[in-house]
This record gives sequence, structure tokens and C-alpha cells, in this order.
Amino acid sequence: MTFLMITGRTVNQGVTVENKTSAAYAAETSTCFMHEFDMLELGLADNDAVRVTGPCGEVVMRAVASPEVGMGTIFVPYGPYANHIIAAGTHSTGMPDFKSHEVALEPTDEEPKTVHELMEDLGGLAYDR
Amino acid sequence: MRVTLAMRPAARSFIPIEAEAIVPKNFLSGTDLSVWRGNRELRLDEVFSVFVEGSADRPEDVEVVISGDGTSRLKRVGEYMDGGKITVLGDIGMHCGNFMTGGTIEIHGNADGWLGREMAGGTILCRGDAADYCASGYRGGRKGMTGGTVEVFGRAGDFLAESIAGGTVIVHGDAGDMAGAEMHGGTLVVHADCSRPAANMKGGSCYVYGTAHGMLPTFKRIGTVQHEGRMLIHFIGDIANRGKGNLFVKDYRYLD
Amino acid sequence: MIVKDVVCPFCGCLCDDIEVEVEENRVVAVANACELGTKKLMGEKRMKNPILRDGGTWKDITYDEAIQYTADMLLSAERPLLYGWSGTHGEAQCVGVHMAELVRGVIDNTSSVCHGPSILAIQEVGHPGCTLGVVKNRADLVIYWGANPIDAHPRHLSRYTRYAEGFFLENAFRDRKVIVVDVRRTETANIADEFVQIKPGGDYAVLSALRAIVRGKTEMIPRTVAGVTREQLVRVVDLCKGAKFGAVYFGLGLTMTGGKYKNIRNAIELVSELSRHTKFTISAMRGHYNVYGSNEVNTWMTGYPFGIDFSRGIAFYNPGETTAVDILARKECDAALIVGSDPAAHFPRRCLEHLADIPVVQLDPYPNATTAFCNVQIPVAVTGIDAVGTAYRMDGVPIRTRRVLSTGYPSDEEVLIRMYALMQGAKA
Amino acid sequence: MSELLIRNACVIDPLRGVNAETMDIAIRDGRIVEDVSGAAEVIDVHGALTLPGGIDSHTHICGTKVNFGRYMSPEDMRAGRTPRRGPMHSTSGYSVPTTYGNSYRYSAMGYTTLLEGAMAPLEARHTHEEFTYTPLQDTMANTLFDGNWGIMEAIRDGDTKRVAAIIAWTLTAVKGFGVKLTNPGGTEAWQWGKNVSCIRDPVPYFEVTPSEIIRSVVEANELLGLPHSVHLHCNNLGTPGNYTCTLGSLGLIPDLNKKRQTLYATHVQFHAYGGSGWKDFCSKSEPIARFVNMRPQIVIDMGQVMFGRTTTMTADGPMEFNLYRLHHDKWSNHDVELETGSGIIPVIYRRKNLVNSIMWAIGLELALLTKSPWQCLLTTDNPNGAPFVRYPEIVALLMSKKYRDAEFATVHPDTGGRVPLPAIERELDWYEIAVMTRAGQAKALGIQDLGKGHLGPGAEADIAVYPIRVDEVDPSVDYQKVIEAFGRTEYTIKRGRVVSRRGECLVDGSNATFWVRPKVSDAYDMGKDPDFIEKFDRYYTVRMRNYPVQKEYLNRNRCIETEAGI
Repeated sequence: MTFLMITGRTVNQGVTVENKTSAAYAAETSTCFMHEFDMLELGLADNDAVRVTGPCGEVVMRAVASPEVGMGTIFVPYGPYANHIIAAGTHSTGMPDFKSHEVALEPTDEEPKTVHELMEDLGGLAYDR
Repeated sequence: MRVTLAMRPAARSFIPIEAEAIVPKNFLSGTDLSVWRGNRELRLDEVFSVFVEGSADRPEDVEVVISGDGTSRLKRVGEYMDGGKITVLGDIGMHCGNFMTGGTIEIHGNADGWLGREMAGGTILCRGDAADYCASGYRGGRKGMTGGTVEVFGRAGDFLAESIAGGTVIVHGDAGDMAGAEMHGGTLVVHADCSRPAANMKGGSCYVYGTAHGMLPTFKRIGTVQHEGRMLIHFIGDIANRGKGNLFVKDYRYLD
Repeated sequence: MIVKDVVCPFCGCLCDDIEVEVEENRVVAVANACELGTKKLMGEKRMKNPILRDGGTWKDITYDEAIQYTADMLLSAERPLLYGWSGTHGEAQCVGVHMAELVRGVIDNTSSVCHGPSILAIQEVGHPGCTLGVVKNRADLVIYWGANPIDAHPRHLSRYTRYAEGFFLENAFRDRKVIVVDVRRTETANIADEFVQIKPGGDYAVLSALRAIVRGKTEMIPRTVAGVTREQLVRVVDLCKGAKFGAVYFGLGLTMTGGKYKNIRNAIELVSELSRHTKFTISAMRGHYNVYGSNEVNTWMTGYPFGIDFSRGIAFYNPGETTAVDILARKECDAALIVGSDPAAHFPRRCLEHLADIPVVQLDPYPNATTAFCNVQIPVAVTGIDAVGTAYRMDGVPIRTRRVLSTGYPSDEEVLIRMYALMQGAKA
Repeated sequence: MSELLIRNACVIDPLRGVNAETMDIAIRDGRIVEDVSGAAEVIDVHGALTLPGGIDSHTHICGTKVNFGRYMSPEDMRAGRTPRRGPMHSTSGYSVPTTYGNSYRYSAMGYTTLLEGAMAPLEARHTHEEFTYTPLQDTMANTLFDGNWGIMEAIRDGDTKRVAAIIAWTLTAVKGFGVKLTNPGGTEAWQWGKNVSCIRDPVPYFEVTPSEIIRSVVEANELLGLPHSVHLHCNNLGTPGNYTCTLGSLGLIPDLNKKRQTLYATHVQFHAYGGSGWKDFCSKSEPIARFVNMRPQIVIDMGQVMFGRTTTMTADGPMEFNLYRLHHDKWSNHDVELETGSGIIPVIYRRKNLVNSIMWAIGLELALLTKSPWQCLLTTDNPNGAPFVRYPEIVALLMSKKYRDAEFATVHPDTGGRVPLPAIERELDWYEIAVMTRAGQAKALGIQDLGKGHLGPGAEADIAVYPIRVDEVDPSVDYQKVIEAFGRTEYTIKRGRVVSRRGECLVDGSNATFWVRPKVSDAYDMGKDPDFIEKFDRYYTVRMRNYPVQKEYLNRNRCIETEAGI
């Protein structure tokens, strides 16, 4: 199924943003908030892993039902998980499409990676794992 | 006179090269010109193999031919060009033909952003695609293109002909979002589809021979007209902006 | 010890009424701040000393070594990128501009991925705005458009709008109407008097329609615009025209969606149109506590608020070309200095791939996502906790932060001044 | 100890009555002295015109609205771009240049002291930050009190001493220099989208009139013994027929101060309009100048308009909105809680435009019809009438009837019937220009005793040497030479150092900020006034303790203490 992915701020993202190597930050920014009917359709229960595939690749997140999100849309807090699949094009404005990406979702048995793993996948070296 | 600039392979291959010196007029007095890679000044012949055939005493008689790998990172080629010809046998980087007042630029490949920005005269032919802000204005939103012609045979990106105030822009393929935004004069023709054409237009004419996606709700439908063998729907707008521009589309869809 | 009137260094609200309790040079309690500010003021896990990536491992180095490394890196680069700046004080930002000018690099701040589009819009049509206190004391109508303050600016509602007392409002909570416009029914939408739910990507069309209705052209508007009924649009316009003082606050819901700055331009033009009927203002909900300060500093020193390219000696500005995401994604820089931000957490992956390929130095108190891409990271004091300096609130009001702790960490300004001095020496 | 001797200077120093006398000027440690030792560095200027450093008594160069003018105008920044060079940083901009751009260009023209015309107290820190990056001039800021709630309440209660007390507390807190009223009452009304039409219109809610605000603040200003008088931007700027409002405002002012004027009315060109609308718009410079000639208690500045593009910016928010509705270009507005506001729009003044042509004439007429140059100072209200880099042309226009006639021939053809300019024969001389560009400013600002605006022993060694000889050039004919000379000094000397030579700035510089602290009795210390504190904390969004500008923001801190009569 394809969805419109919107990213944005949440209180929990803000609370953990100064401690990006924490489990809490990883948990918050790897949450895929969705409509409960969409979850039913995909056979997902809260906190089930879901593979999200965007224009630049794929990343595993955890699905959580939210009354704020309409059907056909997912909401992901700003952070390295969403950015793992967001395209860098800015339409020559400097600003990527952080709030308008078409993504595909499918349930998966894989676990979400840690922030360190995501960074190392892209050529970084974790400091304090 | 024919000047051939063949790009040499470069060590730091991704830093853009600003080459506003590449204008036909400048070659009348030789090839001792500078270009810039980032903050480093380089001689023209450090970047290109330079060949000159024949001679000329006016820009109109100069043709500059650019070729080789990496032409897509050459910026500002043909800036302030006032006559003569530049031919690019490949892709060209940003800001090609900015402020151009005369002459012809022909690009055989694709053009990066801001092709013909604030152009006032002359002709640009782009055989491939043009990226965003083709024939547009500059930040700050004053007059964009005021004269001349830009013709793109492939597709064009977003913000095509933004703030256009004069001249003609023709795109044979699709155009992106916000084509002709803030238009206040001139003519924009898109042969295929585009999205949200002529947003906030004040004046000028915009033709879409395909479908206008996300058509804005603030254009007033007047009727239909025959235009070069096509039946087009005629709108006046943008009413939101007290505009009196003409928008002609073959077909349109609102986001309702 | 309790320190009063502390300035919160989290978001653009820059609340300055925080009380911080300090014991044994540690923050043990925070009063008045929201959850975000509290957490930041009580922050832990600082990096202890500068580190250097040595192949596959990290090793500790001295400040002197780290500073020399950075100076050498910037001096040898053909197009260095100096990015971030929103999470530090103005005095450090000023040094940053001088550095960019000296090494002929590109300096950009986080507004390019935040309210940069708002700035592009302001550059086209201007900005009718006001300070937050004007809204607090006068506004009987507040519109949040594509903004969710309950999550992003938690005290905005209580200090300045929904729950704030106002000089000219008898009963502010009752007399003040709140409209929320969003694609999601957020927590903020739930406290609104009127919620306008727009289809994703429909903001521009809705704003255009509202402008036309303000001008009396209701009859030409289709029955629904991006999922909003014409009746609701008319109701919104009536609320706006009927207000004595209306204030629009917009967020990244307008800057990050299709059309980008054109959305904000349209919103500003709506407010300019409404200004012919009643008093109306519009303002951006700025994110970092000092992102606006970074824009201010860049502007008085270079003429441009962000995305400034000094490659050719003079300042050149063209967001979309001279902004960090574009430069990294196109691989157009060969070194990066990151100060007061964490691009690895907030930039698309392609940008990170280039960061992995070039030398990177970061000034940051904490290990963060960008640390993984650093050759050197230099821990610094946190402005508003163990460093003082100037920050600009989202409405342009400059406030001097307070120091609540004394630590041995140098401030960003101190570290940057030392780098700048080395580079000046090398250039002379 | 550093010593400098300037030899063979042709000095015009109006505050000392020196008119084109050739002399040497001795400088030690930044001040002018009787003589220096033989070890002094010597600069021989060979009879070049030498004046005290220029002083701009009304310019907009630093602070929130100026920076917003830059922020919203990338198109303006495309002009005037220079790279880093020696000690000079890069610059950008034409009508709203970067701080370095302002500082270098003013310095190249011989200016050494600048007064920022409008600083909102709440945002004062911003002005001071930009002052730090305006390195080659001493700076001071007029502080806005036009819509101050506390002051309007005190006026309503008839308590002028409280008005003075609030001014004293605020100036001290924000490190302000003088008291500015911009469209008094109008900026508060504008926070409701309204305005006041002239001085008898009550301000909504507060029910005080502009005339009460002006009178009461003028009295308070004198109670505090401030060096400068109240600095007034009259109500009704820019509207046809506004000269009656201007005359009414000037008529409110008694003569309260022996040393200087009691009111400084700024950019009067914008307030000297006749007609009932744009169709019969005309100059009323004559009645205004006549009035000023009879009132020694009033000093005005020109607010000259020059043709070309610029950016208008003022605390007068409603006026800018009206201008926006005429021009339909971009418009910014910024209201400041409990205090004031501001507006910005870009404009182009065109010769082909009749109204613009009349405006151009009015500024010149005011300068030529005001008999005493001490009463009409040279400004463009930078950048409102034109960027300050146009000053040399204005000097030349005032000195040459021939130049005026040549220019007049190029303006809108109907201008002649609307303005008295063509009939004015007066040509100002070098001495009068020196008054209008430095000595008069120093006197009006009340800073001559601090060693500003003159070259007597003890004065700050701020000196401008222009590459022109007054005995060889006839300015009424050779006006081009005048323009060139005033556009670029041979030497600009700031505090005894050569900071600029033939347009190149030689040092990074460091300025001084002048501000005023009136000493008031405890009873009038608003910092201890419970009612003031309570209202502050309830209605401002910044805590009272976080409001004052700390000394860290003052580069060279020059505090002027006054003995207040409260």
C-alpha cells in the first residue's frame, strides 16, 4: 500500500532531541503513526515493525495508531529514520519535501536499526555506542 | 571565429566551476580568461583544451562550442551575453544565459537551474530538459525575464518562467509545479501538462496544451477559444491578486 | 540556589521566566519551562573533550589540536560549508560569518530546512508582523496554519495566545477565537474554535480562495477547495473581517509542502489584503531558540539571512543553490564545519553520504548523529546553561541568555575566535 | 602616547567661528591639543578643506527595522558588493547596505558620528549589536516613546514628572541617547489598524492627543536635562496638505533651553506638503521655513529626496501601509508591544513623476529658505529620501543655482508651477555647509561639550580632509568638483587615527556608543515603582530583569549623566 508520509515535530522528539544516541530518541523517531484502519488493512498491531520504502531506500519503523492521522497518510517524527528514505531534491528552494513523500508500507519481521547503525550504513562511525 | 572549449578531466570533480567569462565577446581579445572552481581562480586552459579557428571583430561572428565530461557543473556560461553563439554539446550547469540581451545559446543536453534568468533578449534553445527556475527572476521577486525567447524541447522543472514580464518561453514537454507563477507579462507556452499554472498572475498569457493539474480556484472561466488548431478554455486571473492575465488550458483539474 | 528569569534555549519562544534550581553545579529542578525546555536545561551526557576520528576508532585530542585541525581544514578547502548556527549565540555567529568571508566558503543556517521558504516569501512581498506581546494584549483572533504549537512550541499558547491574559481583552480565553488549519487533526486542532482540515498539498489553493473571498469574489469559488467547503471558507473570512486584531502563526506545514515559499507568500498576501479591512499580522513559528538570530546576524553582516556563498569574495545568495542540502546532495563542498545543529539527524540521506566523504568538524556539547560523520568534534558550553550570549526570539526581540552553571567548557564564540585568529595569521 | 600633526589645513570650524583659516591641527591620544612634540607623525594636507568629522543627526543604519529592510531586499544587495580587502570586510547593498557597508561609505565621506534615528526600546539590544559592527563611527540612538503606554497613562493623569521618570528609566535601561516621537499616538492607534489624523485626534483607549504627548514629553525632556531636545517626526507624514499639521505641531513648542533648540523636527520635507490631494499637491516649504525663521527653539532637518531607488523605513507604521497601497510593492510592518511600531517599503523616486519632483524641490527649498543653517541640517533621512551616499550631490545642489537649474530642467514639466525653487537664488557657502553637516548637528544633539563637531583643543580628533581648495574652486560653477570632493575624503581621521584614505578604510576601528543616564531621585526611580513593575510583568512578554541592555553591548561605553529635576 502507498501512503503520503508527513514528518514533523512531537513533544517526545523534542524531549529526546538533545540526546540522540538514546533509546528513547530512536524509539520516537522510528515511530510510524498511522490510522487504525490502515493498520488493520496491513495486519499491523501497535508497535509492530513495518518496512517503509521511499524514493531513496527503505527503513524499518514501528507502527502506532494515532487519531491525528488521516487514512492514507503516515506521520513520522523528524529524525534519522524518516530521513533515511527522504529524497534530497529541494525543487531548488533549499527545502526538501519533508512533508510530501509517497512511501510504500509492508509488515516485516526485521527490527528497526539503531541510530548508530543507520549512520554507519551511510559511511559514518559511531562514537559512543 | 570558432572557439572550442573541451573540458579536461578534473581532480575535484564535483566543485562547480563558475565561468561567466565564457561569452562570445570576450574571445575577441583572446583566450586569456579566468574561471573559478570554488574559491580558486583558474586559467581557462587549466579547465579546458582551448582551440581557436579563424578570427572575428564582432561578437556576432564568434561561436563558442563547449564539450567534454562535466559540462553540467559549469555555471554562468553566457552570462550577460549580447551577441554571437554558444553551443553546448552536452549538459550545462546553472545560470546559463543569465541577463542575456542578444545572441543564441544552444544546449544539446539538459540545462540545470536558472537557465536564462532575467533574460532580456536573444534566444536560448535547450534540446534536452531544463531544471527549475527556467527563464525566471531572482530572489526578491521583481521582474523576471523581460525579453527574448527560451525554447525547451524536453521538460521543464518547477517555477518555470516565474515573474516573467516579457518575452516568450516555450516548453515542448511537461512543466513542473508553479509554472508562470507571479507572471505579469510575456508569453508562456507549455505543450504538455503542468501543475498550478500562472499562480498569482497579474498579466501576460499562459498556454497549457495539456492538462493543468491542481488548477487554482481563483481563475475565472470566460469561455473557449481556438488557438493554433486547438480548442482551449480561457480563464482570466489570478482573481486573488487582482490579476488580468490570460490563462488558456486544454483541460484542468481542481484539487477539490 | 535558585536562578530566576532564566532564558530557555530550546525553541523560538525564548521564554525568559524560567526558574532553575542548581545544586553542586548541577541543575536539579526547573520551574515554569515546558517539557522540552526542562529536558534541555537538565541535559546530561556531555562529551568530555575533543575527539578525532582515527581510521576506525576515536581518540581524545586537546582543544589546541582540534582548533588547529579545523583551521587547516578550512584554509585548504576550495568550497567549505559552514553550517548550523541556530543553536548558538549571536556573538559566535558573527565570528562564523567572518570565518566564511576569510576562507571564501558558504555559510548557511538551519533555516534553509526550516523557515527558509518563509524568508524567500518575505523577500517577495514583505512581512506585516508584530512582537508576541502585541498579539497577547490585543488579538481576538489567532490562526495557526500548518503549525502545531502543543508539540513544537508548548508555551506559545499560554504565554501569547489561547491561554494568555491580554490588556485589551476582558476575558481573554472567552473573547479570543482560535482557528487551526492543518492536514492533521493535531492536539492543537482540538483546542481550536474552528478547525479547517485541508487535503495535503492544498494550502495554496485554500489561501488563494480566501483572498478572493475577502475581495468579495465568493461566487467564483468552487464548492470545495482542497477538501474545504466554500461555506467554511466564507465563515473563516467572516471571522477574520470581524476581528479587531487577527494574528496568523504559520509553521512548517506551509514551508515543507509543495510550492514551498509560494504558500507563505500567499498567506502574507492574504494578511495584507485583510489589513485593508482590519488589523492583521502574520508570523513564522521559528524553531531553534536562536535561528532568527542567525538570520539577523547574517543579514547585517552579509546582506542575506542564510545560504551565503563567499566563493568569489563577494556575498552571493541563492537558496536552492547556496543552501546546505543542495550543496551536500550535489557534492559541491569539500569540507564542512558544523556548529549548533545536527544535520545528520535532519538531512536526507544523500547529504550524509557526502558528509562521509569529506572532512567534517563539529562544535557541539553532545554526541549526536553528526558525530558519526566527524573527523573532529569539539565539545562546547551550552548557551543559556554554561555560556551567555544573545538570542533573538521568533518575533525579533533580542534577549541575553543567563548562565546557570560554571563548567570548564569554552563557549562556541571562544573556540571560533581561536580558529579565526589562526586562520587570519595563516592568511596574513 | 600617539601624536599626529596635520599641517596646512584650511579649516572651517563654525562652532569656533573659524572660516577657512589655514592652520595646523595637533592631536594627542585621540584629542586635539595645543601642540605636539617633534616626534609626532605629520600629515601635510596642502591647504585642503578640513572640517570636523561629519555628524549625521538623523539616519537609519542599525537595528530591527533597518535589518529587516536588508532581510527583505536581496535585490538591493546585488548592488554595492565588495570583497574582503585588507582590514575591510565584504559589503553588500545600496539603499540598505550591511553595517560594514554603511560604516565604510560614511567614513569615505568624512562622517565620524551617527545617530540612529529610531530605536524601539524592547529591541534596543539589536541596535547596539549592529553598532558594534559599525566600526568607524561613534553611534547613538534615539529611543522611541511615541506609543509608550506608561507615558500615555501618565499624561492622561497630568503627571509630567512621571513621564520624565519613565523616560529616564527607559533611556538608562536601553542605553538610549535621545527621545524620539514618531507620529506620536499614531503608532499606538496603528496597532488597531487606525491612525491619528493630526495633533488633536485622541489616541484610542488612552484618550490623549498627539499635542498632549508632544508638549508633555518636551517638558519631561527638559526636566531631565537631556543633551538633545525631543526629536519629532510629526503626525501625518507624506500626505497632501500636511503642512498645517506640521505648523500646528511646531507651534506647540515653547523656548525652554538656552543652549540649544527645544524641538528637533526631522525630515520636514515629508511634512511640508500643500494641496487637498495628489492632484493639486504642491510645496509649502515657504510657510514652514518662515515659521522656523521666527522660532529659534526649533531645528529641522531636510529629509531630502533624490531620484532613484531606495527603501523607506520608519516607526510610522500606518504611513508605510498607505505608501504600500499606492505602490503595491512589498510591505513589512512590525508593531512593538506597549511601545511603538515600524514599517518598510521599497520605493523609486522618479523625475518623471510630478509628486516626486515636488518632493525633491521641497527639501532643497527648506534648506535655502531657512535663514540660519544652524536651524536646518542636511539629511536624507537615510535611506528614506535617498541613501546617504547622495549627500555630496545635495551639498552641490545647495551651493549652485546653476546645478539646481540644470537638474530642474529634467524633472516633471509641471513642477515649476507647484514649487518656489526656481525663483530661489541663494547659494550656500562652505561655512554654511559645514554648519549643516557637522557643527549644527553637534549643537543640536548637545554633544559639542563632549568634544564633537569642532576642532578646538580638547575636542575629539574626528576630522575630515576633503581634496578641494576653497580658494580655487567656485562651487556655484564647478559643482562637479564639489560632488567629487565630498564623496571621498583625502583623510578621515577618527579619534586621532587615519581610518580612511581616499575611500579605502585602513583600520578595523572601534566606535564608542554615547548614551544618557539621567539621575533621578528615588521617588522617581521606576525600577522601584510597584505599579510600573506590576504592569511591566503583566503586559510585556519579556521579564523586567531581562529588559535592560547590559554593558557588554557597549563597545566603548560613553555614558552621559544628567542631573534631572525630579
